[in-house]
Amino acid sequence: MKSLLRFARTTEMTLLVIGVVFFVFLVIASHGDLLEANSLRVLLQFLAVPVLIGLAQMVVLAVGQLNLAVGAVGGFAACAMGVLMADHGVPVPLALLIGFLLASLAGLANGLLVVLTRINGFIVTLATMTVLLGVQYRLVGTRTVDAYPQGLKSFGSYAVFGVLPLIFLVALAVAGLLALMLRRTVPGRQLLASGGNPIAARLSGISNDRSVIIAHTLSGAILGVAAILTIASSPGVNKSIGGDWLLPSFAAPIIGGALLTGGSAVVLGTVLAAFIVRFVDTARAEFSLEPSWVNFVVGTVVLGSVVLGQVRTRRQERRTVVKAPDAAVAGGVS
Amino acid sequence: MSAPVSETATAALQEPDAPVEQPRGGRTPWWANQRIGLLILVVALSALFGILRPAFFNQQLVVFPLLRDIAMFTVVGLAQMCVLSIGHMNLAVGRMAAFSMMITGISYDLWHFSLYAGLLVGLVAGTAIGALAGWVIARTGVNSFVVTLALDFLLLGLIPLVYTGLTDNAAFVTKPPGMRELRNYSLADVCIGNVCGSPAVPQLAMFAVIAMVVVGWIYSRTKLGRELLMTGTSVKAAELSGIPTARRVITAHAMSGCLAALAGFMLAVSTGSIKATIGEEFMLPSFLGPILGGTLLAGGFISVWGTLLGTALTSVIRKGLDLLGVGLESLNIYLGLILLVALSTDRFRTVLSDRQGVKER
Amino acid sequence: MTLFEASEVDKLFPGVRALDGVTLKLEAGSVHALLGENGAGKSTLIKVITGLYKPDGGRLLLDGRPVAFGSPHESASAGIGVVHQERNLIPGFTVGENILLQKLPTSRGLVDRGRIRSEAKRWLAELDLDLDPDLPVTELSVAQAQLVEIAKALSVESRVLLLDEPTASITPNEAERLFRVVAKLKNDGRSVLFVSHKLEEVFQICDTVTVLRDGSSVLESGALSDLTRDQVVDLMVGRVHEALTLPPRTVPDAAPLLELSGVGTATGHADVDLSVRPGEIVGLYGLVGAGRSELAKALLGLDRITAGEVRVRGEAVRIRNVRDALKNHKIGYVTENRKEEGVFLEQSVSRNIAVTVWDRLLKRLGRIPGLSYVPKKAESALVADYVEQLGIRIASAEQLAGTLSGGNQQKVSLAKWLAAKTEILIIDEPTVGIDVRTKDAFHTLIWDLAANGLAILLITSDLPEMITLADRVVVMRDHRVRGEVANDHDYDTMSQQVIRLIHAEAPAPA
Amino acid sequence: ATGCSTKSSNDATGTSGDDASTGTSSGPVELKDGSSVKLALIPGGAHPYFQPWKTTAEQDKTDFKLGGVTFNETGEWDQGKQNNVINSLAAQGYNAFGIFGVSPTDINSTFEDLKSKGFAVGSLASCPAGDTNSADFCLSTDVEAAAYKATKATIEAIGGEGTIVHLTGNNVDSNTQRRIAGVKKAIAETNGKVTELPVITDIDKDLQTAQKAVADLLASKGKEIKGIVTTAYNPAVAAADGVASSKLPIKVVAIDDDAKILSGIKSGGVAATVTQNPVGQAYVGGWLLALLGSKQCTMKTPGVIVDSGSFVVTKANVDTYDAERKAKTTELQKDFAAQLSCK
Ligand SMILES: Nc1ncnc2c1ncn2[C@@H]1O[C@H](COP(=O)(O)OP(=O)(O)OP(=O)(O)O)[C@@H](O)[C@H]1O
Ligand SMILES: Nc1ncnc2c1ncn2[C@@H]1O[C@H](COP(=O)(O)OP(=O)(O)OP(=O)(O)O)[C@@H](O)[C@H]1O
Ligand SMILES: [Mg+2]
Ligand SMILES: [Mg+2]
Repeated sequence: MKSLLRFARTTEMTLLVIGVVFFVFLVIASHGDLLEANSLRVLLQFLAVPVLIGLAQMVVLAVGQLNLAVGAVGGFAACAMGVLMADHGVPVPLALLIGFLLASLAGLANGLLVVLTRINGFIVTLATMTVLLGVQYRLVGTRTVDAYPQGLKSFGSYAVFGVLPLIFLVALAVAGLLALMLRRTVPGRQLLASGGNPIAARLSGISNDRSVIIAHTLSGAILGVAAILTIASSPGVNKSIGGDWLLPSFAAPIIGGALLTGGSAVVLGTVLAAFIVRFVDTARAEFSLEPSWVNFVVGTVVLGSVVLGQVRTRRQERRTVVKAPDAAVAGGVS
Repeated sequence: MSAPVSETATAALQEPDAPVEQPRGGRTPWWANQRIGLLILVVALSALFGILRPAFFNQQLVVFPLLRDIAMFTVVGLAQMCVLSIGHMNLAVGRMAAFSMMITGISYDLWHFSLYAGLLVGLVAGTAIGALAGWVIARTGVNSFVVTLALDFLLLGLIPLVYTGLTDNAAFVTKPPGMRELRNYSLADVCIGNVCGSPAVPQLAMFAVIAMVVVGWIYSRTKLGRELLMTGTSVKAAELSGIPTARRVITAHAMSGCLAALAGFMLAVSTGSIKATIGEEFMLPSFLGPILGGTLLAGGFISVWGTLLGTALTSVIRKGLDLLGVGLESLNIYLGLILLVALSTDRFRTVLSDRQGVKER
Repeated sequence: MTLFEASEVDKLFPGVRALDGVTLKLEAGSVHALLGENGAGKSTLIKVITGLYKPDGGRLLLDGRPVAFGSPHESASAGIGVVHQERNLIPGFTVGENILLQKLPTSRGLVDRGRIRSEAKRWLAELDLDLDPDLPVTELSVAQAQLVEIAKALSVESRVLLLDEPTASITPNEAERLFRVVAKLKNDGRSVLFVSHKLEEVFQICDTVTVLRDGSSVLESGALSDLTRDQVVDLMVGRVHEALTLPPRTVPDAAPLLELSGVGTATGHADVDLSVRPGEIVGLYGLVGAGRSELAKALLGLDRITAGEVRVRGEAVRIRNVRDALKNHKIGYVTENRKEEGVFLEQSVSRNIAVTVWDRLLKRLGRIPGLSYVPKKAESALVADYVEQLGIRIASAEQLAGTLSGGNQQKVSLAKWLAAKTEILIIDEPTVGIDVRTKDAFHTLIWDLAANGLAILLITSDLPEMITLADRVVVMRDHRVRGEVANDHDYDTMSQQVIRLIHAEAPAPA
Repeated sequence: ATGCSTKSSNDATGTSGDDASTGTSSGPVELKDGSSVKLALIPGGAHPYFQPWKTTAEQDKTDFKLGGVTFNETGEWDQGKQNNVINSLAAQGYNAFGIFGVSPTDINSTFEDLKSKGFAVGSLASCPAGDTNSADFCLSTDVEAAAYKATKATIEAIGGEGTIVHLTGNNVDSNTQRRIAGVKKAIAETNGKVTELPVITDIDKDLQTAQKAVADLLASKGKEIKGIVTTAYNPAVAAADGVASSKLPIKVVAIDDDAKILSGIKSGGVAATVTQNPVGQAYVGGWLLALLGSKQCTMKTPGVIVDSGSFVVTKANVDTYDAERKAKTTELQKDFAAQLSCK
């Protein structure tokens, strides 16, 4: 009962309410068309990748880092898989595995660079982003690679009961695993502890460096999955893949309640936020809105939901005593 | 001055043998200073590129546009630096530039303003939109990241509506007198008697110099600048020290908007027209310059020189790669790698200086 | 039997020799005190022992065998538990998880919540603490948080327990509970290291003592029963420390500068009556959490005043914020939380002191209105003046405040309000975590400020300090004033009166 | 005085009064010495459309014996970066520039800069916005005409009646505005038989955005729509794929002849595509720039604008359209010869 009450006051609850209201509104506006199997399928189909990139960013935000290379890692991995299959005839499972590993490696490299060089994560991921964009272009140039086996594409477009796209289920599964890991496993808890209060974590025998590396690697791995889903569901891959991932990757977790300072695991919030952003797309098509208006609406929704959330946390903060030390203090022990 | 503390208390407080607490920083050797490190990097890379491609020192075709670029991106960096100083971010720098240039464009196109009157109108618009962002942040307490991101989307929606409504080509092409000259003139066109300046230095760079001097002066000499930095270090402590932190948040964002507008103007002048896509490329460079230059993301410490040098470093690398004829297949790979290596050496110097028993700020 | 020994330990920080050949021996079944002034190196020694810092010289021996801990994790595994001076709970986690963070119980790869709950309950019970292990730590009071940390240190089943100023922010009652646990550990044959600036406590619970001065041990494992309080203080200070004598001071009979009548706040204060006259020190006493700091903050406009009236110099006022309080009413507030609210750790000492007076220093530039700057010379002159007056020991005014010891930071925090030339000063817990000598200096200073005509509202949980300084003591409990006692500066009668007031009535319903 | 040597110098119709003679309409002007010319072809950024330029540049070099050629796409769709690239190339001795300006409203300033330094400049594949062209010439697809043709093809494919929708790129680009106008014009000519849903812009940034927009469009309006006309690359790929997988009877008309789209035409997934003439632009442009850069010729009317042609390709002519395009290229060269005044 107590925990139920606590949930009622969370960002997730606000988002859930906003999402449901929005959806009902869209259903009414489309005279029920939106409930048709095909419309629902399309709605969910394009949620898979946004959910994953939001999660990929959320993991690094959880340790107080950020990852500017989300799009570059995903795009690079997708193109690598495409080229392996189309140009080198590598069997599908092997190519996907290699792509996934490449993305995870890229994440690992980010983490290692941050830890070893102590350069700001912002700069490190900016640099790796630049490098990977270059590699992506070198791999595919300006063409669209699509000569890979049909089987993969049918996996990408298959929908259970014609409604639930397989790739969406995969994304949900990843979200579930991530939530489980962050809530119930030791490395997951340690990762959040490092993000929540690095000094305290260190004093409790947790290696913050390890947490940072794990978070970046996880981020890369999730992007690897995103790349697989992308290549499976796209008409092909080209250098534009991943080009538009950066802002949505931040928007979903932050709307979902993640703190930029670290320590928050908001898997559900991120997923819900991705839903809401997706509803905006649907509304755009439904009302033939100009993109300008859509941007306008997105801006307003973001601001609105977060202002609401802020009012709530402020109310809670009155009772707050233990807080994450600010960055100034964080410099103290090293 | 009447001392609030009497002699006796002072005597009690001053323990003659109490140890003096040494600063952790100690004395930093000159070579461990981040700014000097950057300067060395910039000079060394320039020399390297100059040796590989003598054309690197071509005054009109290479140095002139390079300096024009550095000038513009320095202003962009300063725009971000102002909000970084209070520990905030402005994700809408580019869009603020676009918004203020839109107003400037309207002033040229519809009201036939002169070049500088239009600039002034743009600066005012930029200041206003920045202040608006600051006001929302101060009032709601919502993270600056989110507010400016939302504002970015809002402007991204608004600006094209205005452009498509008011113009045929989605750009204001009216050029007030003086604009073309501003774009092309260098110090060679400024003469005192028979002595003229260098043709390598664009006149447009004066805006960056003015911005650096003003911003530098504000942060180093004025109460406002100090209060901004104090707010950046700790909002709570600042509020409890009588600093009007809400107003300072608004000021910082207003300054950011104003500088973004200036950068937008410089871009418009150097490319030729005022269009909706102005500032689209501003976001990453706006962070890169200040952060490379030592400005803290967390707030409380800035460096105007550092911003210039950080910007110069990236521009020089890019220019050098251009001249080496590196194709798009390799350009970004080299760009990223050089940046990483350059910064790692910077880091290496810091560690080395730490070894010698000192620690850099 | 010596359980743990640190011998000839050195630790260098860039520019500072924090430990210089320190030796410390911890015996099984005894409580050992580690004393020293601020910055003497106590916390550093503890961090070296627990593997947070790598020593630059010397050896650590556990059970006579040399050990080297690469991380806090290793020292914990070896049976060394620690409560650090800084707070170290993870904000998003529950009480239970925080307690067991160092070795989360798992079953089949997943964190076992049931066991967390039951084990955490066990450790909390050791401290007689009835807390729900599922409560997020963000909902704890400062004192509760401190106790949770102690439970956390106990949870590693340590044979050696290091406590770095564990009593700085808990009530005497809670401290007693802690001491009972310490006694029990001692009887179990474990070894406890106790760091505190409160010598009364040290003499109450400790058996032996090591005193550090400027990073070296000036007394190693002396028996406390052989020492007097004054001897210990002299050792810490390095010369004969004179007992504090304050010159007589009379409160002029003037109208109150600050008056509260029937004040209620949004946080729950009700019917607060209070007045402070110029030249008077009014003490506001209460246990931690009584709502004194919150009252001060409400006074400064940081919280809503919902009832009653605040009068400054006889006029009813509504103070909007600290700036308003400073500029229009000349009220200053020295906060209790100096690290987060009092000083700007990452800014220079100079800016920390001058922050309240830039307005006054401004010089016009040219004729344009609003164009003015802070002249560097005037600023440094002013700073130098206060650095000298308060005896702030620094290498240069450009040094970052964060690099100063607690005592010096507190002086900096006070200096800015003195510089601002305030007439009413609210001073909140001025000497928490501050060593004896500096504490005495502070007492002289506060006394002296009142003698010079300042109206001072002194909030402190340190009863001896209150009795030393205050002219009147107002006692607060549960956000209400429970009574007022005129101070006769006699500890025994005063403490009885005050304690009686605190326990006089049943606490008001929440 | 030197005469102008042309392939068919016996044809005297083109002789003008002054001491220079022009080329003739019957054949191209022969370049005397290309070795002093270093030609740079500069697209706006990486895009499949420009890929033929790369090979054609080499062709230019051998055919006209140029001193050097380069193809540089590092401008990355940013006018500032493109200007930098141009300047760097100029510093390295390139003296003839064929440029696709990133920003049509800005590119005249760039052209003016280059002209003032004495370089030969051609605006290729896109003309500056507005009425003036400060380059020596502009050789480009008339985007409005191409969009118009594409729409015509769409209308024809859907049988002259029904609702169509137009998918395109960056809304605040003057070329996009011209394309939108071209589509509107073709629809207006049907007198209401064909109607248009609101145009969908800004979906050319990346493939996934385009794909999502198409899927949403088909989900919400799929039953109303009979035809889709696309005037940008990623939307074209996405529309072809989206329609094919949704199995709706919608006709898609694409743009350009990237391998992906041609295979769509062959398989029937794409009803038609409007191809442009990148080879012609690079070849004829290179030839002209060589003539101008070697100071052999000047333009009679500087800033002349010439349409490089656009071609509707359907399943019927998918194997033969290239010949038509080559013919156009030859014709272009002849047309230009008449516009030159040569030494
Ligand atoms: N991380 C660090 N880097 C540099 N110097 C440090 C560091 N930590 C502590 N010091 C310095 O080492 C000395 C000892 O500090 P320490 O914190 O051990 O003192 P302490 O005895 O615990 O004082 P207090 O009673 O105030 O807690 C001080 O001069 C301090 O400034
Ligand atoms: N009944 C309570 N339960 C939980 N927390 C409380 C309770 N009463 C007070 N607190 C918290 O304890 C903290 C201390 O309150 P406050 O600072 O006003 O008290 P104080 O009398 O000044 O004590 P001190 O300054 O010694 O900590 C506050 O943050 C408040 O939220
Ligand atoms: Mg200590
Ligand atoms: Mg208090």
